[in-house]
Amino acid sequence: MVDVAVIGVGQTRYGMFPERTLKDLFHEAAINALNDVDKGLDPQDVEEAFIGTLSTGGAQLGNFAPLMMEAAGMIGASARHIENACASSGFAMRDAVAAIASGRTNIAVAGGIEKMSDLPREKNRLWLGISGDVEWERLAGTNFAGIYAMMARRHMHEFGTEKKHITMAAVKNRNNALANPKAQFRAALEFDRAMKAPNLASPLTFSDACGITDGASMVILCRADMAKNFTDQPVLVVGSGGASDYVAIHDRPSMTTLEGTKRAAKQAYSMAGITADDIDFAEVHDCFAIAELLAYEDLGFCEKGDAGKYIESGATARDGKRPVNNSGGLIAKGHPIGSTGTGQICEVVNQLRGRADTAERQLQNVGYGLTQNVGGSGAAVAVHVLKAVE
Amino acid sequence: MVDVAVIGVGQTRYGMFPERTLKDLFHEAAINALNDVDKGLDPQDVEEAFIGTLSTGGAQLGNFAPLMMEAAGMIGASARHIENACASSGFAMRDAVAAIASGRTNIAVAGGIEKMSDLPREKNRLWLGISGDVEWERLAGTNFAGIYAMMARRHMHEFGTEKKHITMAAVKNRNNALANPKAQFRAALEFDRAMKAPNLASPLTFSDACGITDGASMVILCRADMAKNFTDQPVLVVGSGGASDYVAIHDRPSMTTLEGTKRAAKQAYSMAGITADDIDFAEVHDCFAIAELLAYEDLGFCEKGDAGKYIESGATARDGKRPVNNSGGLIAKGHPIGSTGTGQICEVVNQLRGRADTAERQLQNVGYGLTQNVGGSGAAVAVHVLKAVE
Amino acid sequence: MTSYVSLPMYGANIDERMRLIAGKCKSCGQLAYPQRPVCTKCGGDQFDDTPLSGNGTLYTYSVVAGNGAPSEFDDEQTMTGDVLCGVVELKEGPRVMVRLADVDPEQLHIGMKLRAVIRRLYDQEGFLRYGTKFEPVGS
Amino acid sequence: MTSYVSLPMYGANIDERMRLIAGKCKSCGQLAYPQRPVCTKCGGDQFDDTPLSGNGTLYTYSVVAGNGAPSEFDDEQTMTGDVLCGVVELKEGPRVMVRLADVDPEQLHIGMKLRAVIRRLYDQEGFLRYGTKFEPVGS
Ligand SMILES: [Zn+2]
Ligand SMILES: [Zn+2]
Repeated sequence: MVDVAVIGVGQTRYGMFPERTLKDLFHEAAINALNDVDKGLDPQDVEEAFIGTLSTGGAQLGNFAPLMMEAAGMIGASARHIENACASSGFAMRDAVAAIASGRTNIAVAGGIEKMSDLPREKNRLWLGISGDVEWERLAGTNFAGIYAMMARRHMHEFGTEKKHITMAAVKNRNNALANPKAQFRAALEFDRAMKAPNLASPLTFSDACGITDGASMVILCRADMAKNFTDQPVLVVGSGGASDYVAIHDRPSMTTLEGTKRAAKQAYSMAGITADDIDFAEVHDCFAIAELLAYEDLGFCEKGDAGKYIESGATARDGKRPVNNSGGLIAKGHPIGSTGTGQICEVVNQLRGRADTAERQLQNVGYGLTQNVGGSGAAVAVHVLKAVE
Repeated sequence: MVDVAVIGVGQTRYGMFPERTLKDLFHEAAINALNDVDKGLDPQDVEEAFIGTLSTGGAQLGNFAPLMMEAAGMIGASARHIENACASSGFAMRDAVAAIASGRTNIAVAGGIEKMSDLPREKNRLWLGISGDVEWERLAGTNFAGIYAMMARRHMHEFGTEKKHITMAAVKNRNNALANPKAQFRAALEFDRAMKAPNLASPLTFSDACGITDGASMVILCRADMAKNFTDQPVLVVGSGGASDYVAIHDRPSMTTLEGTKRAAKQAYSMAGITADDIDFAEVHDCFAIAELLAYEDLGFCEKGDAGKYIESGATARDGKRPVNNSGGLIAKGHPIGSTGTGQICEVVNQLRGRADTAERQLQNVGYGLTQNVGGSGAAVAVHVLKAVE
Repeated sequence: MTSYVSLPMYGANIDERMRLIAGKCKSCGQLAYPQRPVCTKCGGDQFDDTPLSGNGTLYTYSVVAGNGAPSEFDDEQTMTGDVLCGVVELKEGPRVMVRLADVDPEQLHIGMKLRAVIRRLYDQEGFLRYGTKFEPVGS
Repeated sequence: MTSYVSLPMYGANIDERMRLIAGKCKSCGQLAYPQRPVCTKCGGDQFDDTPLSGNGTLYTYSVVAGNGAPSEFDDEQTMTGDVLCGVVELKEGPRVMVRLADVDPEQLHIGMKLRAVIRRLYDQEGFLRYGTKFEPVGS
């Protein structure tokens, strides 16, 4: 297997940009990624492209990837659109890695994009109402928040987790985003106020959820043995894992574990030759705050059922032993669905290269960084482990 | 690079099945593929899955692949949905090949599915009206047929191709389908009657076009060095190529060449160490009959501009020197969008193994078979070359 | 119409949903509800139709706040505000996500006894859609 | 609403479409119409707005038969039957796909001279959409 390195990353700011187009956003992400390749890269040298999107609103239903390639100035590349709900670009990353690892491709890009502000709120609910099994979950009248809420309720019931533990993750991430100029929500959130937020889908409140976001991101990868031609600071993709699970949570043996996360993490750790203990920091999929708690357990950062205590200990704060969602996470950095997975990679790569956009949020002495990107309520999960080259 | 082999293929019959569900169709394709693995395969041993669909109608917008994996009894596999318009499963095939070639995956599946009969005709036009650049082509009032019609008109203008040459491809394919029990349209079409068919989008008539189709297909792949554990008749994937192009035909330097086909074919031939002359038979993307003529030229089966003469010579008939669309092609076998690419692979694998469903259409002495799968009007093209193991 | 339950999809499994018809695996006896093409226990794909009793207990639940449910429930949410949903664990074993009916949100608790009733869901495309909801036993 | 031209998409580039504003690459002078973020000749991404004359010739065309056009054109097709579309090669070089107006289908031929006119396209979501069509010079 050919080793794979990241040589450049770029993303737009995340936010609501109703006046911008899909092409415009993707172009900006591409330019930022190309500019991040220190010694330069001709966009025409990109051979393969994997573009994640859910394509909210369906403006461009077919051939989405070739259209984005035009916007990126990479016409001709072997390009396809990857969909796995909110994990679309986590899988785009995984498949870009495989293309290079196979030896057939020298340079590939993984990208992601979503434009959610084009649609009126009502239509966004039509599109986003269900990310699980349409027939059963939608007819039950639940939305996406309700699904995670039911998982949260079980976690509280089975392990004594309290609402405050869930909200702690949201508050940590909102406050982390204050130092991230790319983040969508940059307003401090106090714990006491967050605990009093109105109900979204009980036990979750509006404070515990991500919003509606536009944004795009791109990761440029190449054979590790070519990386020094492009940058003195490549980052190695040492682990990649992917897994699926029952789409509907009612079919799963447990509602407090994402088996997809466990399986994907196991693959990624095994490929990297490490264990969870070796992970220094992580960007995990906190679409709802409970999801971050589940990630702690399923990634092996703490024991099953202990996520409440773990976040309460401060271990995952910016100054903790293993910072999680130092970027602000989906809750505060933003969750432009298709962009989230490669956006997480951007963050981890920047941290490993010492290129965080503000000194305040640059992590020190980090070796291994992890990303966890979840589709739907756990139907698909991609996990990656990255490491700076000494 | 690890060599890759096909060890089993399966597809549903193509047709209109309004009473069947997506899950039901995909399950049938999976069962047929699993049953085609001569020495058996536990579905739980499938590690990765690449599922092509345009997802007409949007019934299941997100996490399409994990849902299909449940229907196939392959829960847990690393599964994602690949979209590239009508080339969705051609790229699913390409990415399944890469996953195995990289060494990370031993057994993978590439599949495809479309359920087009769920929607009233009006909504199908909403979905299918445009496969190119939505903003410009759709506002111009053209449909998909109109785009290919404009390419046909230029081909006639530049090379003296006649309407009869276009219709010859349609007539050949319709009549080829008579012997294919899996085909959607199995009624003989006479050339004289076809020439008098009503206008669809001039110069194309209703005889020159594919219809609306439901169907699913699956290809099971594994490391070539493991293939004999599963079958005594594996088929090697010796070439794979993929490329994109300008989405809108007005942006392309030529409207009579699909640069994507040329680039993808070049990659596939180079990887296989062969030239176009070595291809014994092919399944090409004849969504409209003109597309088959373009494919002859762009794949190198004849010189640029000579496609009319080439089909008139009978070279691509079932009993010709290089049969093309012996299955009936998209025009007569059917074109369930997302299923078409892997459906073509099914056909080529069956022919190479001597397992055509009827003796009448079993080709003799065939070594190399090719598939060409086109997204939109050429924005994405996947080409594969397969070869039986002696 | 984007992601929604189309009439063909609504109609295809209406019997299974309204009458709670599970599939009983012919090979191993495992019950599948909702039904699925392949048995998750043994991989078999032949099933016998088996009606379930409609009795069960509440496994988990959520009160989805106003305007949160899919937009086809808008009319209802305008009238009632919240939508109550949960997962019921049926007496025979399978769990399924359902609408909860005729219950005060304050009254909801994991483990409470429920039973199936057929109720109106919503109007769409000119058709009134009915479905199975679950209500507390004794209510 | 599936694949369609949304109002934001319709509005975002309306100036470019109605007034035929091309982008002229600041690095190499290449004209891009329709505009695009990256110059296909040199890779530059800075452009100056340059209005085109609206004169050109017919490069290729098709008569799309009744009920073939996207469904937003249904009202028109009910009245007129066929929809005439083509690619115009503009005097300044770029080609673009357009609606053809005020022309007999029998009269269409590659190379015929055309000029831009603003015409009604269709109604959708309560808004009348206008766009640029091309008609024969002298008609
Ligand atoms: Zn069983
Ligand atoms: Zn230029």
